[in-house]
Amino acid sequence: MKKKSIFTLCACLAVCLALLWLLQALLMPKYMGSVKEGALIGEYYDNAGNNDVVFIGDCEVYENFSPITMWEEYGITSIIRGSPQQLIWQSYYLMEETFQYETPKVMVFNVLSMKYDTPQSTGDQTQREAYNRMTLDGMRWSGSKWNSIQASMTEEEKQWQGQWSYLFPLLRYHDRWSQLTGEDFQYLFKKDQVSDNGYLMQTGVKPFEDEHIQPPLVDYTFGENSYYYLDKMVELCKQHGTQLVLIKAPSLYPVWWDEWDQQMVEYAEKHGLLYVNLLEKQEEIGIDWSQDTYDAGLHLNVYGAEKLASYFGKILVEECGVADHRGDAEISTVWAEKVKTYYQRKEALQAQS
Amino acid sequence: MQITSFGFLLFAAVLLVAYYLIPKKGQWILLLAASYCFYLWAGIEYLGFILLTTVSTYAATMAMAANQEKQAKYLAENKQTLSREERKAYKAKGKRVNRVYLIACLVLNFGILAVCKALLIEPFKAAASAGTFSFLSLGLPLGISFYMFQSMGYAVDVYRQTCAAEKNPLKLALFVSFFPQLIQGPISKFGQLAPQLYSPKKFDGKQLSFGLQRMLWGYFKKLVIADRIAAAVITLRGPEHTGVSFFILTVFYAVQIYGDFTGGIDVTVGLAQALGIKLPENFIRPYFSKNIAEYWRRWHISLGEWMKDYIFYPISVSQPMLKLSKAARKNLGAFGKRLPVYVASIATWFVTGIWHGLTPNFVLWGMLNCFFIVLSEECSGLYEKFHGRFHLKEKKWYGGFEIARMFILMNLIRIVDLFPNVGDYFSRIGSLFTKFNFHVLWDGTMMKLGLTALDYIILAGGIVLMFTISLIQEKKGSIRELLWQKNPVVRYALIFALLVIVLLMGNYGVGYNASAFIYNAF
Amino acid sequence: MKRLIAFFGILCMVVGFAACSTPQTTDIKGTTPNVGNPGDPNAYYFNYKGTDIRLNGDMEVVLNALGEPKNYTEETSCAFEGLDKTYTYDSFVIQTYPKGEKDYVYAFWFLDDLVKTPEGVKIGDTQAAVEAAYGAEGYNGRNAYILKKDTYSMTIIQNDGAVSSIQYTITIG
Amino acid sequence: MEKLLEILDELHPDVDFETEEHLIDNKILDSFDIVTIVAEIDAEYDVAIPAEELIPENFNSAKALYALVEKLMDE
Repeated sequence: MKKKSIFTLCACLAVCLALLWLLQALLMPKYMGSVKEGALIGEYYDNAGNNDVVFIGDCEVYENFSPITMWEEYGITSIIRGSPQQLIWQSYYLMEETFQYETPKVMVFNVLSMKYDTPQSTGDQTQREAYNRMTLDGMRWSGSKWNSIQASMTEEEKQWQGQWSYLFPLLRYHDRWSQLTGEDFQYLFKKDQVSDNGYLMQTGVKPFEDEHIQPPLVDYTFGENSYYYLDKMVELCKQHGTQLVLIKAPSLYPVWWDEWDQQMVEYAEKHGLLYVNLLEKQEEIGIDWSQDTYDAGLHLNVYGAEKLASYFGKILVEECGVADHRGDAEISTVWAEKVKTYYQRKEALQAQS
Repeated sequence: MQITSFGFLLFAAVLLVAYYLIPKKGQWILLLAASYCFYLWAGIEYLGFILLTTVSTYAATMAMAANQEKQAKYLAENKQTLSREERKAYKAKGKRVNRVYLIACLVLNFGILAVCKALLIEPFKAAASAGTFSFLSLGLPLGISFYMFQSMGYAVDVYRQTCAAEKNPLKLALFVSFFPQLIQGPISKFGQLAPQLYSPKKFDGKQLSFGLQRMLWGYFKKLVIADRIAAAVITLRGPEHTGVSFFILTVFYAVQIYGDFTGGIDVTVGLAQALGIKLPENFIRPYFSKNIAEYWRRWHISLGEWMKDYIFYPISVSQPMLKLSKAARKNLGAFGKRLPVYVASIATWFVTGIWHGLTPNFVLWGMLNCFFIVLSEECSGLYEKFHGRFHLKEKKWYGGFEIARMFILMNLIRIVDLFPNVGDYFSRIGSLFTKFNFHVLWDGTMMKLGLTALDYIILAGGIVLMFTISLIQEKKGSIRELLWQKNPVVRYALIFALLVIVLLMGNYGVGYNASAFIYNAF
Repeated sequence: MKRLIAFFGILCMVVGFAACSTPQTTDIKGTTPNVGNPGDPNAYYFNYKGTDIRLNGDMEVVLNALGEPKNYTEETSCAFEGLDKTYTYDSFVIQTYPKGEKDYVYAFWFLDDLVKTPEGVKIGDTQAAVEAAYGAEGYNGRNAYILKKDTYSMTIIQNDGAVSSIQYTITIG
Repeated sequence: MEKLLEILDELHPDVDFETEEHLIDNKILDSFDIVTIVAEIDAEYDVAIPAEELIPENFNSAKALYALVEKLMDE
């Protein structure tokens, strides 16, 4: 009798846990429709391993560089680990996690996020929390993820002991039941790839017309916390024998102040790093701001991203000695598939716009 | 650490597992350690407060006990030689000494409490206005009102020799700090709680299950109902909401405070039950009360009992009161007989009022309650005649009418909590009789209070569920016992359903109120 | 009746005592949303040709009064709907944030000395002029005065002893 | 004992105090009644019942109450 009741209890418990898991999967946002950026981090794992170059950073990497083009032109195997408003500690922990999956020759980090020193310095907390979610929810479980959560939480999240809601996202998305759409059921078990090796393609064109301006700052010195994580990146890459390359993508906004640039130049010099301010290379890249941007100069569209990839690929080959893998049959087969998807996507998007 | 936090649940879960795994002799030690962990979690700066109460209570009770023992021994040894008068005088002398100990202890502790409350009026008000105001999480340090009252009750009991002094300081420390009830009570009596705390507990699946079920139900009331309706309560406190809107506020606040307070107590009592400890009930479906005295026997019972035992009775049977009674009876007739009772009532309600907060509105709240209790007592004769004349007591609808009348009256008294400025309260009450803006019910005002149509649906469903459960409890007794008779699969399914409701419809977590939030776009 | 009067007497005494011994309470503070309230009359502002330009003010009103700006740009943040808009006039720049159907002023800053703060400070003024208008409290000890009121802040930056920038913004958070 | 019953009857004429043994548990006597009884006993027997004796066990029946009074008179 006793045995039977314990068995019933365990069976019921198992069923309940399974149902809760299913509920959680259903309630989590799928990021398949209008806000595809949220799906980027999670897509890395299907394409991890064997990448010679890994880009890490915010929208200035995942909207601006096309890995497919670098493959086509130079045989470079590369992937982007980008997410919207990725902050520097998040970038660091993504980098740390990447080394669990592969050891690239080159790590490329976009330095715009140096401007944000704390989770509170990035503006609206609600928005901040949504960005945190997009960067963190997609990560698989690891010490890096946990540390990244601890470093990223806003005051409000801390107040709610938000770490538990990263562990069990149901606790975060519990109230989405009233907003579920067909998408949530459609992608319950299997999601589509929204990116091409981390690159989120845009095909629209919105020319740059007026200069974006921002008011001058009181203090241009990057924060201590930012430098702390940049130092850690340098250290981490050194440990793994990976070359760290710092870049500033050629996005015209947010403003990249000269004072900031100077600090990065000095930092790179001091640590023997390659730092490329691509804003200064616009002409060489050949960016046509009337054609190559989809949002008036903030980000490049696919035409700009291909140009930039073509330019930056050359730097990777010439200055970092990244190898050409087009002769490797196995790798070529994998990438041929990626190339195919890429052009299908491009066509489909072009047809839409 | 709030009882609704994930940390609290984790803490409770770890404790429960450890509690039944370790040797039973060590269980109370574990409880003590857990209680202090819990307390330290709230902030190490408050540790001094609870230690001071524990140490002073221990010192005073041990001193009194030693004195009592000495006395008893002396009396036993000299039984033959002492006359009755001598014995009486000796006892009285001993009592005087003990009284000094007791008063020193009381003054010290209540002094600290008073100072804390006075100092913390500002933050308390800020918390109240931010809506994070849980009826009894008044003032800091954590739970000070509760553990102080519990400890002082114990000290008085030792003085009165109604319970033996606890000789083990660690055991006393557990009694003072026992964590589930540290936050919001109930305030237990030593004789009732302490033996349970120290006794070894065998694992009992039924008790554990019942305890967890009760916690879940508590979370339902707190998270789904109280925390959801809170938004509207905050809005409705605004000066523009008068007349019918104010009446709605009183009803909403009744729902909020019921969910918040009884829900919190359910979590507390449930967790204690899971630990094999039976705490006293603090609420017995108070909104079903038919008169105010009954209401106060069913609402926040442990505080009422405390006030009765340690304020009301001592005052009303004290020598000056009895003298007053004799004098009053001569001059005032039958009323004179009751005069001491009324004086004691006023004192008791005054203390109850300031216990809730050192602002005039809480004093007013106490006095209003007192006034209506006395009024109904004075008019009880009239009522009985009236009832008898029309045979109202036998009519079913009349019971319903009495309950509704009581509900509305208590709502109007209780709402003074929300108006630190007493003038605001009276002007709102006044507006009930001058402003008949029933149109707020349908002109869209209700949708601007911070609740959506969906919120109203969930609230309505939740309230119906609470009401039904209460009705079943009132008529048929424990729901959990009824469920226990059922097929376990049915039972588990129902519990799981409640769990899912709490998880999905609970108002908790980040970004809950961010209507402009990105996820709304999916 | 006599009883009730007696009771009332005692009651009044107790309440009266309580009312004297407890401090007067102030009014309740409401919850503050992230960016303050659109149309907040207490927000920082400046006046240009008879038009008040105010943090959290309705941009439509400003546009109607001042006409089209010299420059106009839109800025999206990654992954978020809604645009921040920047309007550049000859002597100042206004930035807005969207809320509902409307745009509200989120920040503005001066470009030359043709506009003044309501307290009369303009670009090029000396430190003494700034301190005369705002006092020394907001001075960061190096190059700027930062004044705050609720969610609003005003920043005056100096370069070589003269005011080089005057900015007003809503502090989000 | 008779005087005591008189006192009680005056309070609640409808209750049979000679047989009822659960005056408190059945909520027949409330705290107001108890205090009134204490005052009456004080007037009648000149016995002051101290606060610590105001417990259900002493007030559940007239018998128990009388025993209490006798005990206190004895002291």
